[in-house]
Amino acid sequence: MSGSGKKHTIVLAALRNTPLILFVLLFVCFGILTPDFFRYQSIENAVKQASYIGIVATGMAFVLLTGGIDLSVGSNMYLSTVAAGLCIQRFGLPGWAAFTVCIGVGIVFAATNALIITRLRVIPFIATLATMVAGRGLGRMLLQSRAISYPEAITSIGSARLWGVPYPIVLFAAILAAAWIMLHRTQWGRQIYAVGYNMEAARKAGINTVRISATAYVLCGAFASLGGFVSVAQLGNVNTGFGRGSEFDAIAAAVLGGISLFGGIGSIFPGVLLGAVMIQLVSTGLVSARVDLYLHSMISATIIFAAVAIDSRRTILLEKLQQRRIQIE
Amino acid sequence: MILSGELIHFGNITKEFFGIRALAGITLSMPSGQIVGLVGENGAGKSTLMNVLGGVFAPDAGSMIWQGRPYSPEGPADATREGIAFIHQELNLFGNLSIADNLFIDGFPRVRRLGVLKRGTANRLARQRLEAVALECPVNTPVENLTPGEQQLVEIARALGRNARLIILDEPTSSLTQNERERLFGLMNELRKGGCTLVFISHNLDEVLRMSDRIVVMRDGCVVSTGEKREYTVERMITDMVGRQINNLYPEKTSRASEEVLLRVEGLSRSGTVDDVSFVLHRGEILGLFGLMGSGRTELARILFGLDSFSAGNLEAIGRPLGGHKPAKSISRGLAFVTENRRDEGLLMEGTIESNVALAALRRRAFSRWSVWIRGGAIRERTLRTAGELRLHAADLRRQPARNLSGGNQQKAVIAKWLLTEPKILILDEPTRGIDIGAKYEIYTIMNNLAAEGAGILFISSELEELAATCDRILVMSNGRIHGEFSRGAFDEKAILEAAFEGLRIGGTKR
Amino acid sequence: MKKFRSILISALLISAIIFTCQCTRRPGEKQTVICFAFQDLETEYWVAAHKAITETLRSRGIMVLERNGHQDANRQLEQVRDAIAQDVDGIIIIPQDGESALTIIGEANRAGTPIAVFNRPPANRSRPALVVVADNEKIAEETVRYMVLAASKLERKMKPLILVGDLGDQNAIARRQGFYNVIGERPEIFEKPIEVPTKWDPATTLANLEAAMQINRGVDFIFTSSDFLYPQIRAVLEPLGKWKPIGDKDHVILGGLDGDSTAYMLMEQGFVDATGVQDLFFEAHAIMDALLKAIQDGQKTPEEWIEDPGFAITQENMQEKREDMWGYRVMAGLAEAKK
Amino acid sequence: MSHLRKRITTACGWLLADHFILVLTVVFFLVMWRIYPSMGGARNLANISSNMWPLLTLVIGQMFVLLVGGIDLSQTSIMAVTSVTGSMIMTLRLDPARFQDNPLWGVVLSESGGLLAGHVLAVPTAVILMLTIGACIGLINGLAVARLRMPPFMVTLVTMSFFSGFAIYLTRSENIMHLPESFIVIGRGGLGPVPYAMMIAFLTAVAAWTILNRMVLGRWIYAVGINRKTAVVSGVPCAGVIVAAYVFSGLCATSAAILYSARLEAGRPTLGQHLLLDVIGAAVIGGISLFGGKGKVRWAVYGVAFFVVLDNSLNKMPLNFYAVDIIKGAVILMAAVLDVLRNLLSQRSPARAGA
Repeated sequence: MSGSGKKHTIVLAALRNTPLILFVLLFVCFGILTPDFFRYQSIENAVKQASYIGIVATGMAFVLLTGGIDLSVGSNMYLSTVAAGLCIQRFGLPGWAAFTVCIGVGIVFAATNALIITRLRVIPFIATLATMVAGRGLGRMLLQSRAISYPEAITSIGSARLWGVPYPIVLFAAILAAAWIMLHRTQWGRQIYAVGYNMEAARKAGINTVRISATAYVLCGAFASLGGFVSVAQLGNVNTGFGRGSEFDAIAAAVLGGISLFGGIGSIFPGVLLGAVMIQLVSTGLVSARVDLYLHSMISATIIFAAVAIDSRRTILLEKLQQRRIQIE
Repeated sequence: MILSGELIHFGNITKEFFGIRALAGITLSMPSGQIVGLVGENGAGKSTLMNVLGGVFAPDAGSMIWQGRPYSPEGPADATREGIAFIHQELNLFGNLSIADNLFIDGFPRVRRLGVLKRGTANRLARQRLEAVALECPVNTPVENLTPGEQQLVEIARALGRNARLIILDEPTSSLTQNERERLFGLMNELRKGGCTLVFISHNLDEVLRMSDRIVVMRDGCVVSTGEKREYTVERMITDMVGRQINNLYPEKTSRASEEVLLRVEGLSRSGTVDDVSFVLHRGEILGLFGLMGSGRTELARILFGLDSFSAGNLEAIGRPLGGHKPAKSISRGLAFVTENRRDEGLLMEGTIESNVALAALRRRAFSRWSVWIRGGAIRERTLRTAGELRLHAADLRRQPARNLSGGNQQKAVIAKWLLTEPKILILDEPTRGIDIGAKYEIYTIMNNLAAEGAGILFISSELEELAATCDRILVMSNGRIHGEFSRGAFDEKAILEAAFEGLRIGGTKR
Repeated sequence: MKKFRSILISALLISAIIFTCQCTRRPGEKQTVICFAFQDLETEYWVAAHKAITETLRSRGIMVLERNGHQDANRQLEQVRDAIAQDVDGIIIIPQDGESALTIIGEANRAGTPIAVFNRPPANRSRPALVVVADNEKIAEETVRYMVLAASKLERKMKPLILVGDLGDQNAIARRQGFYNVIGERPEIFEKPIEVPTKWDPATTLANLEAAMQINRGVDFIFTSSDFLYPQIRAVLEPLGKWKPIGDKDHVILGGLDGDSTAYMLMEQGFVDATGVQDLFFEAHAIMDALLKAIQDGQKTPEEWIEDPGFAITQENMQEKREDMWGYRVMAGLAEAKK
Repeated sequence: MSHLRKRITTACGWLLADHFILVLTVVFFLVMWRIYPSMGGARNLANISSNMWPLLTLVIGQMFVLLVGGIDLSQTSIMAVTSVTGSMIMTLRLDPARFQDNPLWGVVLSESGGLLAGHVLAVPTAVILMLTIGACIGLINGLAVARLRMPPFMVTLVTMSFFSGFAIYLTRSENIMHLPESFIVIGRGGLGPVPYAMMIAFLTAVAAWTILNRMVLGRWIYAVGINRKTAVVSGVPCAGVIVAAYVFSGLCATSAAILYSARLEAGRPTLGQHLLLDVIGAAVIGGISLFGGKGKVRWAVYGVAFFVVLDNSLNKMPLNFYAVDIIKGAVILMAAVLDVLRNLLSQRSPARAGA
């Protein structure tokens, strides 16, 4: 019995941290394709570009852990950055004031999500699909076919550095740390995992499941608007397509990082960090390897498919192992 | 400070579900520092009353007095705050979290201002609580790796942690091994000495008699009788519960095993669960398979039916070999499998009763042309007939969802599902678990009739009394191996139990 | 009782919504109605075009039904068909691409509603419509030819890079083709061009351009398929110390297409060498006048192809050409049309 | 008096149970007709009908996947790939300037059009090829969900981005024109008053209804959707059923592609990119549950009717473009809230519990 036991523990350990193994695999094969891929500069670039998706994916992870989903992060990013841009243009607000407006609008948008999902009891997929469409329309109404570009003060943050490390990475690291502490070191975080694992048991255990899910959605919205602000700080302007498709990137990053769509399983660090950087790595790696433009989306889709396939093999194996030990119904 | 008077008093509590009166005016009081045995058939209202007490439901009428003060909880959180802990049959634990997290999930020791939890103090308190329930496990093991017994102790530890004055145990022993039961009973006695009141709900009447100080018997939503332990015996409890004299719990055994072999199993094994199992099932025979939790009975059944594969040995059903097969093939060869858990693997709760009953037999020529086009009429007629035979009471078979049926009727629906496949070999895994005495009697009768008509029945159970009364032969299984075979007339309860424990003592390894 | 009340609430909810639509009824009877179905407002060019067309039409007392096709040809076809069913007097479309333009023109011809196509020509001339078109390939060639001229002065091997637009958009493909035609003529100066996908999305542009620049340090010749990406080019070149005005040894020869206000500002500051300009206001006014004339004359299927030559505005001809550049006029807040 | 009230509540019960969305659509259409007379015009009704049939086939296909508890985001990319491959076979003329650097130039595509350009069997073979490709992509989705046990949301999300990229790669983002007249007539023509599109949609609906109500596969689909474990124990070939659902969804997506391509008279690599919202929105408004096990063909028809009438009326109003998005989001939300209300009511009265 112990012989096969050892074999299983190795396989289990390997499957437990698939995100890390995949990350290393990708990193090596892209490195071989383009020799100077390994320089510190290109790694720093990959993480910098992945930071805005990473921040949004961290917010998305909260919602996925409670077993829900949030398709409206893209529109949230768009609406909050447009609102902040308008405040700068019209009222000449300084940088940090625009930042607070951006986060404020993000939280209000997310609060409507939370209200619809917890109070009106509409299922998350549909509620956030509706707010995605409505939010994008609202943003366009504010925009009124005016171009929004951010002033120097903010765009300089995008490329500025703090102790030699670009601002976006610093912010991303701070967000990851905050999220990790909230999830592992606060009661609210433990209750997020509990609600995600079994909502009914959580309710019976006396957890205020409504408040927990609501705060998860609000945080997801706040992080989405923060991610939006970081992205605009790098880009310099907001056009009508800003944020479209970010919801799928964020979900892909979280799932690549090992967070299960069914709730209760997965970690922020190193999970979401690896997931976000992996997605960015694939697209920039393909460009630097001068691969034909038309093949890019097909290759990145295949890599994500492989990652998710490995992850689901892991759940099947865990299930089989679990089955043998516990015999109750 | 233990209040010598009443701990909890129910005044005329009534509760109605979908027009059925679950609680019809209950007036009852429980003193502190005692174990109260609460017994009654399924649907008698035991769980509903406890759910009202535990704040899961609000009563339609009536009032409760807790420690002298009026008490009406909105939700489970209020009940917990008042010191009432409810330990459900399906435990309320979070597999993905550690033991310490589960213990403090709704009340972590925290740094006042920041709300950040003090991990150190949490682990220390958790260790203390585990010692109180004599569970030696590292505090950060995820709960999904614990055995059911250990999980139950964690649940009790959590209740104690909130200095619970009243602990409700709903069917606590149904999934425990024998020594885990002894450990639980010891803990219950200690809690009682410490002044706690325990409500012990169980179908195992011997255990209730052994442990409780007072007994409360409920039937059809009201309290039929209550009193000290010494006024009660198992027979009286049954009479009160069922309300009519059951001279015998088990119907007269009519069928006799013939020589013809229906199922032959030789050297069947699968790593880690079943090891070199061999037996034979004859036509018309009811073969009992006794074993405690964790002995591999359910795994054996799943392998026979094709749900799991097996690494060695061979299988023969009605003369033809069977191997590497899927449930669909087993059904076509005449096997049927009533699973242990009817809610998860037995029924489509949201589906209608008729769609449930017809589900397994759709491919048969009687119910579909070339197993593609459904014969609606034939299905409707046969479902009506079988439901009548099994005395399955339902308002409207065609539109009523299965979730609206009582426990006993749900089990009959599952059996009806398998009867439609005209099975020759029936595997029944704990068919009478969690249903009332009346429904049990009817299920034993059905088994007898099927055996009489020439089917072979493999009856898996952890209640020896039930097997002794209905089976021709009993195989005893433990630790994945068959340790003994006893035929009718030579049933010696002590020897069977010893065989059941043998695997555990020698094996000793806790898988 | 609770059930009955909730049914009442939902009934009220529906009637409230229907009532709000009530107040958007059509005002006076005899007012010409034109449906303006555009593809999306992805870049500053389209935003300016949308503004020019809607405001001038409304200033002439014409009711405009705006329809955003969200880059979906099928949705645009449905919108135009619904407009035709509403007996609009005329249709102006900015089609998703040449092929769907042809189908939509077919619909308008069958219904006898005059139709005008702005900026993206139908695939062929088989169906009658008013069309104003700029030849993206020719304008791109003209711009890149000037850039090549500037490059040949440096007498060294150039490492060109092109920011390619969304692969599903014909204009982007035409501009890419124009770029390759000119670069192909001078293989002795130019190494193999590096292609960077943008999908018309600034975030993708930034990420991919930064990666490409990391790998190919010596890139000194960049053509962008649209001027709205200049902020991203600056965000990448500045940290590498390559964001230098013309004349500086590290100057990267920059060129693009569209001719929006950012392009003009950067040309003034000497960062951008040349940019191809589609004369937006000329195109907008030409198409509107043609359509209104066709409506007055009651023509059912007018046919006219108006050619917008467009031009490349370069460092040399900047002074005299800037009046024609719509980006400059928007920035300087001048009256939209020259005349 | 109580007799009257009782009759009203039962009427509401009946209304709210199954036909609510149909009633809502009819009421909405009548009100709109009063405001905008052109709504009821023959041409507008033709528009509504021509928009409805392709969307209906898509929603019916999506319903099969929703019934087994999954979701199919890749329907739009199946439409793109099949529309492109079908056109490549059928097209009569190709402009070499745009197609030389196409990977299939000389192999499948040439100066004189596609492989079977002008051949009498060109259209039928092309349609068959399209259906097979649609079925194959459905098969890939089904096997990944059933065999590899991957979450349906991720599987179809990835196949969506893969195959839409593939469609653009095949054509180097060029649309394929000059389709034979016999193909284009499918989108516009009809037998007398009944347009071909309506016939195709009607056939799909009848096929779906027969499978779900008259065939063993239908019972199995409901079983897998409601509780997969019980289905496995009851001998239901769950993997096979799930794969069948995804293959059926692929076939429906292909028939929608045929209708849309015929209507647009071209094979488009970016066909139906933004249709996903309409398909999911219509399915939910119809009352099809996203958790599996609950859905009827009738509900799909009502959901699509509501959505198409809504779109059509929004196109009538002189709203500025952003208002349309806001209203559409609000209406989807309102429909979802009413759906929650409807479930609450049907839960409360046990007799009315749906299948």
